[in-house]
Amino acid sequence: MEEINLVSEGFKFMILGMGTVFLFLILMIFVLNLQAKIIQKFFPQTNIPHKKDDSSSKKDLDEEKRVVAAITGAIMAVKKG
Amino acid sequence: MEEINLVSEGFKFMILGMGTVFLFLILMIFVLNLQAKIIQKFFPQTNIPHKKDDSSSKKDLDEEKRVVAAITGAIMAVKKG
Amino acid sequence: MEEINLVSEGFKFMILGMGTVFLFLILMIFVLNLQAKIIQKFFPQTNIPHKKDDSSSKKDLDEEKRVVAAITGAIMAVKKG
Amino acid sequence: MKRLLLAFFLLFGTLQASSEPAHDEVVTAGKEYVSKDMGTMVVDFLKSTGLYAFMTAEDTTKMDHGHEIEVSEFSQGWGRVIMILIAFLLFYLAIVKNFEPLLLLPIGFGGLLANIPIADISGPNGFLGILFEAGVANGLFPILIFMGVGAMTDFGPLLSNPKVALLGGAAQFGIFGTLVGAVALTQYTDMFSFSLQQASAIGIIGGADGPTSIFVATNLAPELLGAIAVASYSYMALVPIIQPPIMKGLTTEEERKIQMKSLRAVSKLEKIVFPLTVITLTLLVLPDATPLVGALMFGNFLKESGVVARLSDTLQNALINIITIFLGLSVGSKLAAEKFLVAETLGILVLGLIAFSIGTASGVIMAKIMNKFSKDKVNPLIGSAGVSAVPMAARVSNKVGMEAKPGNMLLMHAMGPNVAGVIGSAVAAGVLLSIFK
Amino acid sequence: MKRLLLAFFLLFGTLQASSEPAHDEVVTAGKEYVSKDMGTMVVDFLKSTGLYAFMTAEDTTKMDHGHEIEVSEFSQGWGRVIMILIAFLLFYLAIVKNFEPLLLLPIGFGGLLANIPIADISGPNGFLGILFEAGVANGLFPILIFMGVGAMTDFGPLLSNPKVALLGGAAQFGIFGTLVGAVALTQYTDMFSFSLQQASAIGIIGGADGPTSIFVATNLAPELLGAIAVASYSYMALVPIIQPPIMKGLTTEEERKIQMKSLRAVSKLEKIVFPLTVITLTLLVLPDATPLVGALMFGNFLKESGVVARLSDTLQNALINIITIFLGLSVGSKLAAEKFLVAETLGILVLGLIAFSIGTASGVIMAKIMNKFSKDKVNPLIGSAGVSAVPMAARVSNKVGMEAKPGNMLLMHAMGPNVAGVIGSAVAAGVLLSIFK
Amino acid sequence: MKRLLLAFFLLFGTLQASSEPAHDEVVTAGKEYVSKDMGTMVVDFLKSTGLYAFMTAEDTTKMDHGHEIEVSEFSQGWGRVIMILIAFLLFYLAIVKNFEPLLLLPIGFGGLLANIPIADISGPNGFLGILFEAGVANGLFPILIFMGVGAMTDFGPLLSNPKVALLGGAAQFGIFGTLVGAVALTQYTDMFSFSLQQASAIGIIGGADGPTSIFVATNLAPELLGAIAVASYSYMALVPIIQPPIMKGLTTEEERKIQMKSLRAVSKLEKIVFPLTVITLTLLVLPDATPLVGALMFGNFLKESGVVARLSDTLQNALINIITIFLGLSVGSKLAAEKFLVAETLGILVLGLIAFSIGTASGVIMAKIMNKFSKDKVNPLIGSAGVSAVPMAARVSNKVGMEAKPGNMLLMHAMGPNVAGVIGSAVAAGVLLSIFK
Ligand code: NA
Ligand code: NA
Ligand code: NA
Repeated sequence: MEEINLVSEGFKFMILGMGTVFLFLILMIFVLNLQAKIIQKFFPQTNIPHKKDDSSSKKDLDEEKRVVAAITGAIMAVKKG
Repeated sequence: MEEINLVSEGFKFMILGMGTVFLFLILMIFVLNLQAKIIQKFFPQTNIPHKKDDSSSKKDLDEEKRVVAAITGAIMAVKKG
Repeated sequence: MEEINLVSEGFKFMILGMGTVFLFLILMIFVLNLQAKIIQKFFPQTNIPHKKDDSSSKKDLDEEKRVVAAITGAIMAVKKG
Repeated sequence: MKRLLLAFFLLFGTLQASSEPAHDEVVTAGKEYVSKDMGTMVVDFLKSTGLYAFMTAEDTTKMDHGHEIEVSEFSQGWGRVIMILIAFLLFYLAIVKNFEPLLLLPIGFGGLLANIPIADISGPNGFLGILFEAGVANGLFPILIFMGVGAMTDFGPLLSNPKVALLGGAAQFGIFGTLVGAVALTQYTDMFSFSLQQASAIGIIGGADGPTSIFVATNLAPELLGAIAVASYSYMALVPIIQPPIMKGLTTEEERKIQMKSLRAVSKLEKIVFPLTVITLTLLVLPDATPLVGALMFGNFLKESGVVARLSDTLQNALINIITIFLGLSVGSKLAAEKFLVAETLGILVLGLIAFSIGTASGVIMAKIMNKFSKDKVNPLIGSAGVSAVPMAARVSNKVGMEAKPGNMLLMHAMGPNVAGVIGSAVAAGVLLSIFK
Repeated sequence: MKRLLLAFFLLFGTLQASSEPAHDEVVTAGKEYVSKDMGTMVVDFLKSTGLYAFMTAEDTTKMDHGHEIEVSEFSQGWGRVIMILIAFLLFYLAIVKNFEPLLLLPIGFGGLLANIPIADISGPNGFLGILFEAGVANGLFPILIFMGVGAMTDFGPLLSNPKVALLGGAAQFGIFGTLVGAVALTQYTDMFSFSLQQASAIGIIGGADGPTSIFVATNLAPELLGAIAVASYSYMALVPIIQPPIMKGLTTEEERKIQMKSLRAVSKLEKIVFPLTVITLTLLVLPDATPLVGALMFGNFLKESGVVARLSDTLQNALINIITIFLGLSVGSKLAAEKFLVAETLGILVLGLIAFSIGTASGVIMAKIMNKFSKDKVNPLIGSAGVSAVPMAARVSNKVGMEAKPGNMLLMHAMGPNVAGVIGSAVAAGVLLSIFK
Repeated sequence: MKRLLLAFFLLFGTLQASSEPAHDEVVTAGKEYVSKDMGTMVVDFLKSTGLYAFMTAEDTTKMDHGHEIEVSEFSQGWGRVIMILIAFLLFYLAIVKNFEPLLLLPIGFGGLLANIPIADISGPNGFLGILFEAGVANGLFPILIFMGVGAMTDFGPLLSNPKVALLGGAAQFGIFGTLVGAVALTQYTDMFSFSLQQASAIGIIGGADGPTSIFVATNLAPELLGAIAVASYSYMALVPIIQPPIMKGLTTEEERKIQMKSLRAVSKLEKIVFPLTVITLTLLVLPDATPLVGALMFGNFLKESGVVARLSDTLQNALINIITIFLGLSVGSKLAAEKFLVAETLGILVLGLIAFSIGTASGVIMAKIMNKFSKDKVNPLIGSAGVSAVPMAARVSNKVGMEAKPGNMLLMHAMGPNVAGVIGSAVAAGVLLSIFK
């Protein structure tokens, strides 16, 4: 490594690196904008019918939340009634 | 592998394989029927006293369920009363 | 191992081992007592402000407990009222 | 904060003198760095883009486990593009059509990553390669999955009516029929050239058990692992489409309406003893099946014992999920273009479909044969569940049965052959592994 | 669906031409297949059954880590049968008697699988062997278990009344008493021949800590690992039966009725600092104990810090459960007949029982000695908890105390020596590891 | 119970005769034991204490990966003491100041254990060393963490307003500015001597992504891993202190009050497609970044697909927690005195701070530049979030914005550059890895 000018190497890395980062992100911005337009045009309000998998723990929690919600509702009803 | 008749080998595998599968399952059927008879005769309605282990998360959930059940019961009582 | 008197070796291990165990625990007792005094003197009733991390599952459970507690309270109120 | 940093700096300031300059001896890893002018650097960088790699693909050779293998231009260029599109297709099927997403998403993503040029993520130093070596090459991951499957399976319906195990046995004809088909293709056509080991691994697709397929393929035909795994999981997902026409074609309206007598209650003790009974039989009859059957029964035993709920819970959740991710990604890493885009894959896909169809048909026919000899009639629609594909095949039996006679719930009856099919496939796998040992 | 499949087929149809037949170069793994006639095939298959293997067991030799070792007919035949029955016995104890099921079920199942002939599941390519190498041979699994134990342990009772740590110290006499007993048996009888390393590993059973026992046995006497682990967990489970007679025999009715003054509240800060204090002492006094003590204190520190609940939670659940399964199965794999059904095992079981008894007695006697010198009287019944076996031994202290004086809750008082016993055993283990290093 | 034990004893009693004394052949592991008199034994034991080791530290050499390296007296004695105190400091910062406790606690504890004399816990047979080899040396753990991060990240704000990705790009100036700074220090001063690889690894601290830093450091400058990881996580924790002055210094009161127009709703499909878009761009432009970006996008894809909630859940909890513990401990094991207490560490800490500052400033300035060319004004305060440090930097943007104009919620706007910063850093990492490949 004796004859390398480290600082000028460092600047080369900077140019290459920042160039790539910006190139990448600008490309990404362009594609994301395009993608958004396509999706909004051809798949407006897409609601892909993805059935939830049977993650039991999740389900239990969700069920419990529903139960809790139901109870809260019930109490409200009781209170008002 | 030059001189092997692959298809006849395949059929040998089929005979051996299906033979074993059926032998195994028939044995299993026999043993399971026997086992059912023995258990029903000597250990009718067995309720092995297995104490649940202290899986904390499980317990928490179970406890919560009990709480929720208790609340539901309470509401019912309130409503009726 | 021919010439070693195993039993006398065993007793040496016992002396060294129990000596170390007691030395360690006595040191520990001493340090713990000292530590207790220092902490009680300089950090009485310390409540280090440790913000809980965002362990979602934990939080969910906790929140649910609070909800359940709230509901129970509500029912009590309804019942009494 | 400032004071802290100050203290830090002071500390190191004083170190300056005392500490020997450790860096002198440090030889940094990597290769030696050679300076280049900016132009060369940019050009070199452009040459390291994926786009360039795609465009300049050419025939070459690479080292694979010490062998030099040829890698065609096609498999470096368009081949990769096609494979990435196939990965996207798997995503579509998994998400929109809900085809076994738990495995097809990781497998598909593994395939996507494996086909990225230059990065060599499925190579020995890439993370897919590392995961593969850690758990697929040695058969560990499928075994761990089987433990989780065991902990999730209720063998009650089988215990309640053991004779339906025969249906789970008959369905294994799919495995051996396909095996014969594969070697027949080799012997009588020039299109394919499968060895007996390869034919066996392909046949196991008919067993409709992912972990069993992967375990056998890893042992007998690792070069076909990607195609076999994809075929296996895809067809399992296709069960609701593949099976009904066959089931209807082989049964009369009358037969489909058969109402089976309700299942007897099974005691807790029977369920606890069951895994021990099965493992004992397996060790007596076919020790070579004991890794698979043993893992399945271990999981089931932990579950049914009722005293280690926290372990059973972990097998069914944290562990099986982690391993599913690792297994899926690793298996997907074998979807590299040079291995997947070969004529054999087409053969495997066709043969896999045949395997499923034969298995389905055999199960149904077996049920009809049993009805000739028994007074307790079996609805032949539950025979198709013998291929396993738990619990989808059982649900299909139920659905087709309900079409014939609304209200005739066959689900629990079909679960018997369904879980017996898992055992049957593991036994068949054991026979094949034993033959080639 | 049809269109999809069609597209697939077309795609591969066109590939047909372009892709070189990759299979030509593929050399399938396994050995070369030799064709046999159906009769030979069936006979060979019958010879590969477990039943045949049991019936034709004979004296032979096998390679074990490069050494050729003799394997007797007995250990290939009836030995395996006995071991499988012992596995079933462990299941019975775990499920019906509730003896440490979290470990005895996996250990028992590992033992069952390890004794299956032909399959060699505990061999280098079997999944038990792979798990063993991955985490037991290098000591990793016991360390990870200890992290979980640390995260589950509340050292508050010890902090509240540190002097009871002496009881946890005295109970370690069980370890060294047994060590002496083991070498005495070697020197004065012809029945056993334990080396000092083996005697030390056996003694650690008296520490009543599974992970510590396994860690030490792996280091000092791997050949005894199976027997030591089984003895260790079995006796821990037997604590409620072994300890009470000894406790009652060594104490007067008066002593058992001693009511201890209530424990002071311990501040959060004391609990946070505690693991750091212990690890600091350990590194100053006995660095060789720092892997075990460090892992324990790491888990405890994560718990008490209060800022990483999700990590502490994972240590206590997902991680410890996964490792418990892996550790149990791996340790069980050392229950092969040729290693377990030897006279030493009998010795280990007897010595383990003695170790527990000496430990219990020493704890109780130490409490009586402390009462001679201190005005704050200690109920000697909490001395027995010093053997650790957390939290069972503390519960036994409480129960025996309640019998003598209903309403005299000793549980929290007994937790002090109980958790000190864990540290004490780890220190004792460190001394022994240090001696043989 | 008694009967059981009796049966056991009888069983083994009968074995006595039949079983060959297996122990004769057993050669116990460890070294041969040499008897010593009690005095020698105690002295030897005292020599094995940590206290003795501290007091008798001297210059010596040890083997490290086949090289003999010098280890100074200082790094064996006071160096260890200082490192242990630094570990305690990290605990203080993590617990009391709440600095990234999820990583600083395990890292600190790893550092504590690694500096214990004699035990060599971070050596090849210690558990830290084993964990390090299992997952850090090969880059696996950071990749798995990234999968979890992906599954926890919502890229919605970025999809809603993609142009803010430029802010996440500009912030990467911190990386390259620091890189230049590090080599400038080498070239123009005698204090430091960083190679280009080391300078690159140090620069990545400015990326403010722990896993990326660790991944790059492992590849380019493993000898600096400890210092880089500590600097990386410490400064991430310091974001709320480092950033505000810079943000305020570079913006006018007017600019800080800019209200951005509300984000449009993003459809589910856009979120599902996003990870595939990003991975596709990465493979076309910069394959060397695909391991990092791929892992991140895999996690995100599993999450957004909505069909594998159980896998996404496991990535976000059990798996990431386990790996966080392992990674933290392993990385901490590189905090050995001889590696950390060198002048370079001071340089790394200073340069890391500079990296963060440059990144913050660049993000803010970029926002001001964008405002010159666009009518939809961007509040420059969200520019600082481009360094990533998700989600802390975004919260800082929000907080400083609220100070200028109460009610001006910038949080969601700042999440855009925040997550873009993660991608930007991974791309920068890919460029550096590509240069040295
Ligand atoms: Na099957
Ligand atoms: Na103990
Ligand atoms: Na970043």
